[in-house]
Amino acid sequence: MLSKSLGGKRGSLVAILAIYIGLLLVAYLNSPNLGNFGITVLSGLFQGMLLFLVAAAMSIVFGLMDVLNLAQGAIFMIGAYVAYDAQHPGGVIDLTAVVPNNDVRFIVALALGFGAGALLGFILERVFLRPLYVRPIFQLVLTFGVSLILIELAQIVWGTTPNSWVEMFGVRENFFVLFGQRFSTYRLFVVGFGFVLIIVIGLLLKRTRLGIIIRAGVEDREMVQSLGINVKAVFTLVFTLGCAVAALGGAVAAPFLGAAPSLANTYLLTAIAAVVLGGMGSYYGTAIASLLVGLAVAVAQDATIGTSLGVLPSITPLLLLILVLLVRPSGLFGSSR
Amino acid sequence: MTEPLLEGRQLRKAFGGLVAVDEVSLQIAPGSAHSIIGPNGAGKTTLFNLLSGRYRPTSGTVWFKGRNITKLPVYQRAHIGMGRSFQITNLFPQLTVLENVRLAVQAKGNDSFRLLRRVDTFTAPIEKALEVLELVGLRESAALPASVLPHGGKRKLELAILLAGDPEILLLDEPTAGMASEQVPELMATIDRVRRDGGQTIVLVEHNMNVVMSISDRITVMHLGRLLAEGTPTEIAGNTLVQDVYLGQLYDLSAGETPQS
Amino acid sequence: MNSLKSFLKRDGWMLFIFIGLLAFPFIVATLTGSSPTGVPRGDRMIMRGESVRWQAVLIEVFILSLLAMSYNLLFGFTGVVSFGHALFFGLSGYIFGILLEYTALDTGLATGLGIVLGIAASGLLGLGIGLATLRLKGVYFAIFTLALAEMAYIFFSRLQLTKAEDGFAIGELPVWLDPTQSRLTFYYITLAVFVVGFLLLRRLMASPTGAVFKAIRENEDRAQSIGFNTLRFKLLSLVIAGMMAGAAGILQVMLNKKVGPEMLGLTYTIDPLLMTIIGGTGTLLGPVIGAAGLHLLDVGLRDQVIALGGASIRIADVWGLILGAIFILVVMVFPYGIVGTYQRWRLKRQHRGDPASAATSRAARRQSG
Amino acid sequence: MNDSAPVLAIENIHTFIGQFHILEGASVAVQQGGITVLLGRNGAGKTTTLKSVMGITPPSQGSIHFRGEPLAGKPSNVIAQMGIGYVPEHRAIFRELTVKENLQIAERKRGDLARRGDLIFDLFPDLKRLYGLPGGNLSGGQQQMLAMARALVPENHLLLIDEPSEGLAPVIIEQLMRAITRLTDHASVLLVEQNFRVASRLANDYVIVDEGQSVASGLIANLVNDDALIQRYLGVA
Repeated sequence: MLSKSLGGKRGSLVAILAIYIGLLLVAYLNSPNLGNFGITVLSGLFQGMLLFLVAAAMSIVFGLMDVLNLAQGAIFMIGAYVAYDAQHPGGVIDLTAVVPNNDVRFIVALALGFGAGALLGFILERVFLRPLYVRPIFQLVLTFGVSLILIELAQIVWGTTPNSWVEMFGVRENFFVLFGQRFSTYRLFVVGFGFVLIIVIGLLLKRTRLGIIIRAGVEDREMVQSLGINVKAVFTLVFTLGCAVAALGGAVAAPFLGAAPSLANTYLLTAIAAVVLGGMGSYYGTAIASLLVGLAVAVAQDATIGTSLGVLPSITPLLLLILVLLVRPSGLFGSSR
Repeated sequence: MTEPLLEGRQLRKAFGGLVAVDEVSLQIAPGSAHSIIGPNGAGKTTLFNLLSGRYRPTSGTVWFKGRNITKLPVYQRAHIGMGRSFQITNLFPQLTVLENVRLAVQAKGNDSFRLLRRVDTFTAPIEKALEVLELVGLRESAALPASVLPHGGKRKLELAILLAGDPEILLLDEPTAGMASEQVPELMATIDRVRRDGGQTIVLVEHNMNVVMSISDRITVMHLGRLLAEGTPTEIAGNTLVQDVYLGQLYDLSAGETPQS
Repeated sequence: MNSLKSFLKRDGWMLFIFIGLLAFPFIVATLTGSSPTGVPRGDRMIMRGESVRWQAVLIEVFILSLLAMSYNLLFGFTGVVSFGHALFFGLSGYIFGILLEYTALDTGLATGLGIVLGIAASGLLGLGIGLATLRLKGVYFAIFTLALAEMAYIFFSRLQLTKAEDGFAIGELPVWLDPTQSRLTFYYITLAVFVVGFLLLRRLMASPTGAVFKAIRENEDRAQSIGFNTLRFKLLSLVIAGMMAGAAGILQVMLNKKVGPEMLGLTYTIDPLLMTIIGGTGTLLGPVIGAAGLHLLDVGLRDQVIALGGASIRIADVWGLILGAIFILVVMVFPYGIVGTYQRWRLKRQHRGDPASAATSRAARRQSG
Repeated sequence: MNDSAPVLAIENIHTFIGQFHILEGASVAVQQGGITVLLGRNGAGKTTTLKSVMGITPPSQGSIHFRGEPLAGKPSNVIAQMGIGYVPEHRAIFRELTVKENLQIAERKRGDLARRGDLIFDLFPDLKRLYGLPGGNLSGGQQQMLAMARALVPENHLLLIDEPSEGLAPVIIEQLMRAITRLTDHASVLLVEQNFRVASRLANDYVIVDEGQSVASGLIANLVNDDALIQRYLGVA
């Protein structure tokens, strides 16, 4: 069933399972105890989930519209800034006075991040991308330019120095103890939230009319249009939702990563790595690849702590990307069409 | 029959589960004009692409002048004397008409890695290109970008690019496709003239029956991925089986048809 | 005699500009009453005064032009989109810098060796990338190069040996070459490299090889079917572009007397892309005009302050924003860039009045669409 | 001939695809409840005629009226919404979608599929059995049935069907022909068919398209006996 929804690429599935097991094995052997191992895995899943939020929409949008949205990382960054800003006294959209309850305010901040992403996505598609559907290379260049502008804007509005999360909302500071190690409740929450989202989006694609239209559109847009469906409107909707989810990812990540201009390019490249690994346009492929990249980074972080190889974790996704492209030019689950 | 110039042996091509060409063998005699016809979906374009090297056959072999060329890359086929045209006009649109043809001349020679000599000091390829343009009647348009030629002109340029490579065999994929009807005779006259002057062998996929009947020495008829009949234009015109296919006889299963999935 | 006349008619204006650039340091010196060689202090020269200041600006224009031209060879002439051009630029810069600072070689020898090795390494890198990946289709190739450049960036920003993020300074260059000592000489050297690079590229694009590059950009399938092994030509294009960008990187290191990971950063990929698109992709002069225009604009506006309502905005702070806006404007409104749009306009004017002109412009529109 | 206004009236259209001048003056009419077949050789412009109606390759000259309304300038989704179903050449079903999803996507109003389910399964009983399978797993004939069924999900007044018999075995063709005949209770049909025998059994009216122009039209019953016309435009010689 899973192999079918991945385009029947059984070999790739086996390969990816082997990589997963290998990674877990390395993590296990590297851990002094079970608790440490657990922390590495949780950290990997956490990072993988954040990645998924950026990569999933990128993959779907590419499959449906043939647009690789290079502004997706910048939108993630904007989401982080908006959520951060709403939580802090003296911010541009300071909500501390309006919503005094920390937890409620956090939820509102997430919603604001989501909304900001949606708005940006809507404008980007309607105003900028729509005239360029006939010139694909220029779309790539354009979203790249938009990414630049968003990064610059963020620096103008919020300054160039990275903001780390000063005042955590309640959950972040909670820990629970397992195998003698303290686990962050917030990370667990994000991982859970991510799994729910993977399933929700999956169901959306599988069950809803919009999902059917998206999957059909990936195959044959002209025919979808001939059935009476306004494909342009679907493009706008999908692109808007995609940007909204990426911004939500940024908002969710903010308590851990803070808000900084560098988030944009870091997450763009890592997400591209996940998208390509998963095979562009393959939703579950992207989900699996995102978690894989996250796990690989966490294992690399754990393995290189205190060594001179500190650079390894940050280049792990790129290494994976390059290796996969060399071996399989269209990704692990991509169609060779 | 003399040794065939181009030959397909038991060619078969499947796309996924769909068999587009099924065990077709075909011999093209040197100096002949050989047309491949058949109703839509008969597999004639696929057969053509197998012969020209665009597709690799699922099984079977392609032979040119007694040499097995099944696995020869496309760019090398040009060097051994095969030239193909495309159904959809396929030019270098921003380059001039002359440049389009000159490149094809150059491709045959050894000048392509002369990085620092100006192109216009290589006079021989330019003269050759102009000669070919004269032949197809495009000499006056030599300096225009290819993209501004009218459609008929583009098809002629397509032909000129082919001829510039000095091919022994011309594989023409629907040369009249999309042309306004009144331009067709002119192009066909050009093809015919070229062939008589240069003595090239021609393989033609075409749906315009007037063209096929007037230009061909031999005709191969495809139907449902298989070879249905082969013969001279007169034989084919009188062949009842072919008539039936073109007019759509409903066969019953016993008539040798296989259901296709 | 006759050929001289036709040369002057065709290229006279370029010669004119070249002479202008040769005289430039002295013209500025005369106009501002400053010295073209700087101010002597003891046995050293101090680079102070309008003339040397503007020499530095033009030196950067030459370097950026070289970089943009090499990008244009790939993107504009051969149709290969790379998002990792900074790789060539930065790698040769690092090789050059490391030879000067981390080896015990004599300064002159290290400089010469650095130039040769840096450029050779860029060429080899191009060859390697090409062999490994030119079979990748458009977007994938772009991503591959982006990932490679970013990896190099991260690697060098963490490498303690080369002072990680800060980069390292070049202590000593041969005095005659050192822009902090002999800026005028260095000005002429970069001008020479730039002019030679431009002429070589022009020659290349007028050669049979250049014709094949353009053919690949226009229609790679067809180029194959008329008999070109397009992979070999794409490799060649990548190697030449890599070497040119490598040369630009070395000049940049000489100018700033510093090597740092920023040379491998996205900026040096985006800038040449931007300059090429603004100037006109696939035109010889486009990248030069784009590079000169953007850099001069940057220099001219950097210190300006605009009062907007109550707030005052320093242009330098919003420079990236302005660049981005130009970027988007050009992509959406002038996809052919300055030179490309001009050429189209001239073509249209030439055809005005003859009946084919309508068809020409229609065809051109359709091409663009 | 039917006296009432035709469901579809194509008048003298010219259509370009890029610089290809495909249609050079084609006129076709489809009567209420009738089947009109477009005949002609490969490349004559039959498929382009259907695509011109659908707005996929809009004509640059001439007019197309559907139930009295002009279609000029409308995008294909709006044209479809007006009540035209399109069954393109090579089926164009969605291979990754199940049969059920292929039908669901064609719904224009909620419950269309439920309303038309009986009719569809009555015409194409096979589909019931294949309901959960991906379209790509179906045989050519089954895919053709699915493509036609898909056009039946919403209430269409006109169906454009392109070469339904292409590449199919005779038994399957027979089944399809029976289905098409019964379709006319629900919609008028404009059919492209190269198989003359199939065409002559199905259609009421014919239009012969040759080199982008409609060169002859009338009742199919008259054409069957007109050997000269058949030879001239449809035969091999």
